[in-house]
Amino acid sequence: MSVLEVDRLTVALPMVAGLARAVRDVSFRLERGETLGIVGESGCGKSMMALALMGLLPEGADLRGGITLNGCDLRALDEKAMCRVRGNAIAMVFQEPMTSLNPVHTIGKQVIEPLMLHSGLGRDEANAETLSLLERVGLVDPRRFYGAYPHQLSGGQRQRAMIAMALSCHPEVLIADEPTTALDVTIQGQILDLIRDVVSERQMSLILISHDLGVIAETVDRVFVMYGGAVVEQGPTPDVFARLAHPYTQGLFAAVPQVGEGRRRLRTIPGTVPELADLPGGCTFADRCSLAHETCRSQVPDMRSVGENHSAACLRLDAAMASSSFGSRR
Amino acid sequence: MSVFLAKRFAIFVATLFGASVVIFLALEILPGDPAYAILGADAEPSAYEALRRELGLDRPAVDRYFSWVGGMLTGDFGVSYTYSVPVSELVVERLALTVPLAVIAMALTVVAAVGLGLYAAAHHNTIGDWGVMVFSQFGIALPNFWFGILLILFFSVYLGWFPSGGFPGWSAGTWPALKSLLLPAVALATVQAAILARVTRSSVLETIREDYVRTARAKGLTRTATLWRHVLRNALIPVVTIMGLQFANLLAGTIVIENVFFLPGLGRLVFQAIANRDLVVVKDVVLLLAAMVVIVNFVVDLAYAVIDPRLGARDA
Amino acid sequence: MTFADAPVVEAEGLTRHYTLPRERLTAAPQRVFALNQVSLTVRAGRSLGVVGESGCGKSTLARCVMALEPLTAGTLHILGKDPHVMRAWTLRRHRRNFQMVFQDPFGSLDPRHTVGRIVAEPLDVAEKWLKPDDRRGRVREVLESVGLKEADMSKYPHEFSGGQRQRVAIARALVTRPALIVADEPVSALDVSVQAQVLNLLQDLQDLYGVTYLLISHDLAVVKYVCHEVAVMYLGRIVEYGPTEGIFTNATHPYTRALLDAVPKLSPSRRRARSALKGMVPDPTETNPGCPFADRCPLVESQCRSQAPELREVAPGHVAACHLV
Amino acid sequence: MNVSRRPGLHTLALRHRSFLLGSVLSGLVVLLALISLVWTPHSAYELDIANKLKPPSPAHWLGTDHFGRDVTSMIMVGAQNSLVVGVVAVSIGMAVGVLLGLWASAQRGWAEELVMRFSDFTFAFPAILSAIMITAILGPGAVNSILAIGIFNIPVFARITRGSANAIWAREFVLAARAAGKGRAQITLGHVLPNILSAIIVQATIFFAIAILAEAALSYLGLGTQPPQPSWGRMLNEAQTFLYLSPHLALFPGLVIVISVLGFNMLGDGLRDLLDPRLSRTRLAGYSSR
Repeated sequence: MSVLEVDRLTVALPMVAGLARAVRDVSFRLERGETLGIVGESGCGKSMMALALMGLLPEGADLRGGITLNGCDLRALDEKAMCRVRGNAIAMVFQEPMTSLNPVHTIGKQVIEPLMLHSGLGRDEANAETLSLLERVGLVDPRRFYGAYPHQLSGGQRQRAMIAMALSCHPEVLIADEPTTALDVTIQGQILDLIRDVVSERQMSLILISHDLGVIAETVDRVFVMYGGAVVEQGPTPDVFARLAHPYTQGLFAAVPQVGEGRRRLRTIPGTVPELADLPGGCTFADRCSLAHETCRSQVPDMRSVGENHSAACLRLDAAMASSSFGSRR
Repeated sequence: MSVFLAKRFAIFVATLFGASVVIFLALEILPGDPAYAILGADAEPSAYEALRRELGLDRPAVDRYFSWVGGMLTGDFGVSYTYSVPVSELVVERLALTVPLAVIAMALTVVAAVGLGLYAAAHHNTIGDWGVMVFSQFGIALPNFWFGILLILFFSVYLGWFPSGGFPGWSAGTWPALKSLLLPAVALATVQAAILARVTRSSVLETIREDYVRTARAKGLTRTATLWRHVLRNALIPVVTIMGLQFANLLAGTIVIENVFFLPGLGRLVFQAIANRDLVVVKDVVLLLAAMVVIVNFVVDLAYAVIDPRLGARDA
Repeated sequence: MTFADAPVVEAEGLTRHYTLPRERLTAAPQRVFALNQVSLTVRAGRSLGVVGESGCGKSTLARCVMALEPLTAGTLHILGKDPHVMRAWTLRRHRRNFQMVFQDPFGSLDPRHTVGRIVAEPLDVAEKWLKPDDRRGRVREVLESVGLKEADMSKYPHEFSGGQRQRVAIARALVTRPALIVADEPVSALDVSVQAQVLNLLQDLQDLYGVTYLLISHDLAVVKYVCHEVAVMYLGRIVEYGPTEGIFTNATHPYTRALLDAVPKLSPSRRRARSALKGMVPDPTETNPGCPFADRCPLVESQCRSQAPELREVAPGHVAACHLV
Repeated sequence: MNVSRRPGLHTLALRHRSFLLGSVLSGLVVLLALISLVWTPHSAYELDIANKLKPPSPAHWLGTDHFGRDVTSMIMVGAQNSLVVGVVAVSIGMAVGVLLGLWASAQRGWAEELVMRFSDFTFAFPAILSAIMITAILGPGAVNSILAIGIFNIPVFARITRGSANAIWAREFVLAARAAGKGRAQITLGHVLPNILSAIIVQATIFFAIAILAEAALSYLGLGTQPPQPSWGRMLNEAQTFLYLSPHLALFPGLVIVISVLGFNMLGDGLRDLLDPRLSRTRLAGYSSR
């Protein structure tokens, strides 16, 4: 049985400009030990999806669809029961380690909190466990970090503390929302390695959310590409990067400046990311797509298979695949 | 941290010094001189000279300033011109009323405001929240002296539960004394609590939006637990600032309220002194009130150091 | 614009210290070496990229070159004149020759001004005498060259997306026809698909007007697309400096190599062995005698801790500060 | 954003309850004062001892006081007094305070320290305390109470201005203006002031309400407006003597104070919401996806 099953998840948020359809009809299954990456640009709905899984959507949000964790329907749980799941069976690491830690509490106090809440350990055991967690995430000399306040730590150290907090109750699913975006490149590598190591060590499932194709490519087994609140392409990471199917994925890939090449022009996607409150009808990417036909503007594309477990939501998949000049670039 | 405290202490001392200089200049130099002010324009020159000597006005101003401040520091406040008793005696007697009044009012303010503010924030966008906001809108618009009059009208004139004014003194027993302070304290506290409740509510609502609150919820803390453990302390930081400012308003308010309820406190004293042109008393009491305000603000700074561990780093 | 190959920027030993407020009464105040003996030259029509992690001093360098911040030591010449020794009003006139593009397209445009007024701002100082019509013409011309329309002049910044706002910021920098544009992280706040549009625009403008760039970025790949030369900074110093090709194909300094290695590649390869750097960037407050990178360097030797390496030539025009090359 | 369809300011204003109610209430008070300039039901000054302490009646809508003066007329004329004190005191506070705040923020360093210490220092003297000092020297009076309230307002405005101005000085568009060659004064006028103006306007309405309260308190204490000029605070003082006989005297002046202060406060709150640029943001605060 899958650890996490998400069935036609849809999130709508009321905004000044109208109803924002932040997540539309997203379905997937996550197996034990599997790592899933969700990639997309700002405003594609990827963070809202993470918050929906945690049951932490902002007030007024409308959530539809099913979320099943280990056979347990999370949508049916009341708030109190959901609190026992959060931080326990499903845990999350956030983007901004600067602001995601409470400035007036010590690191130790914040890491021990989920343990005291869920594990049933006594104060002393929880303390010992906290110290070993801090050590595990690479905060050498854990006693010093236990008593330190967040402002005394560097960005990387804070993110390590966040990871310790998320790991404390041995969650089955770890959600990491842009865990390295706020960090320097050389620190980013350390944090990604740490996440990867603890995930495989503890046989957890991972959902990694990032805007960075490179981070996704290097970290996860399976990748979802989101655009305008919907998944436009999904498949095993090697397959997706070997055969980019959706025109958006192709464009995104081409637009990323890469280290290995000389000074040249980048391929660009014209236009800008659409507002979730004002999505075009039909294919949401049609306005920016060079292959778009009339039908693309009126008809919502379904997911079509392009390979084993690899599919894309595009009405002009054949043309897209044929015109693709990427994929085998390296 | 130590730098922060040292800096605040230096400011505290400097403010006190500045306040004393301003009061001295305003009351001893500007009007000409106190003897002139006491006797008025058409006094006999000989009486004027005599009074000047009696008040020590023939000495240089700097001398007089330092002996005044030095005296205040050692408890010698000079002698009242109208009462012919040491001002310190008058002041101590009056402080026994004004300080308890201000403290009771402040306590009522804080309890009511933080309670209501938290309640409103926790029940954001509900009837309860709306009720608190309406109460606070009206409370802020309420002149405290008018509210005092209304309280007298209702609880003293109509119901007869409380005395309509006056103070029996602590010697008459704690309960009768407290009883006559209760309505004035409520009159003072209502307005301040209305303001503070609003500040608390908006501060809590602001803090609830912080990322670390989301982190706390992601750990599995319930809304209420998050509120107590993660929101409250952070939200209190701006609330404490306002509390400090409010204490100043409360002290100023006691001057008014003591007049409403005919309470023999510092406020009444300073009024009678102005009416009697007793500038020695005015000078001492005004400095005392200003000093109390400054001391409270210094205490607020100390409270920061307790609440916010970032202080040392932020100030650096 | 100017005769080819003439240096637009010449910087010699730029140094900038800050004194931190004391943390304790007993301790001496600490000094931060945000910029330490930085020398560089950018020739007309070329672009120099400055890369490094947060706190390496690259933004301080940008602000010092723009004379928005004073230097502690060193000399700087822009078109042969040193803005740091000029009188205030001469400097204001000189500023038309060097303009700046900032990182945050949401913060660098005054929300209460129209785009027309924002773009014209540098003209208020540099060409006060301009007639309103000419001024409008100049703004229109420059807006068109960055891909915006004349009609956009009367709009406010909040009516534009991030990428369009950054175009407005670039138009503002271009309006005085400067020889040099200093761009501090011009694309790091933008989405990937929009980032490419802006990078291409920067290149086109260089081809069109021969403008010189000093481009500051934390992203090696970005720098590489736009720049002819690259300087890598660490803890306020330049550790490697040379032609783009040389730096990317033949990185010499261990820090540059680690930086290149750390960038995630677009190929799915689990368990890629990175030459992961240990530890984190230390505070630039400490001034030890050795190499600033010694604490994190995988190749560190004893002399690295006792003696600071000088920049030495490793290939024509390519220098690196490491004892081990 | 291209698509942020924010409704126009007037539409939002019409929808904003607090703003609407606030404008109606404060408009009412201003109207009262304006009408009283040309017409009052009776004279506010004429004594009519025969008709003293009358409860509300068709002849005297709100009754008469202990001298037989018409309370309605006194309240109307008293509105002039409150509004004038409010306008002058807030203007003094704003003119000096905003200038000081802008200067402190543009200069930083010692100038800022000076202004901040000055305002720290004046906070030790709440309006009532400084009014007591001023009356002790110069005697009671309307002008002196305006002065006391105005002086008390200076540091408040200086602080608010400096705080918001500092936030603007830290923004990148100011750095951009400096890079374009603009001087401190130009930046202060061109960028800082326009961006903090709404915050200052909001504070001005709120301090207007506070000034009305302070004036009432001073008049109540006998330090402010002197008889026979009617003022709300003084009317309450006189009413207190006759509390047992004619409680209505204590009711109406208090009510108008509450109404006018409520009006200006709500107007300020409404303005704050309407002028807040955050309102135009399309995304929900605290949740951005990158």
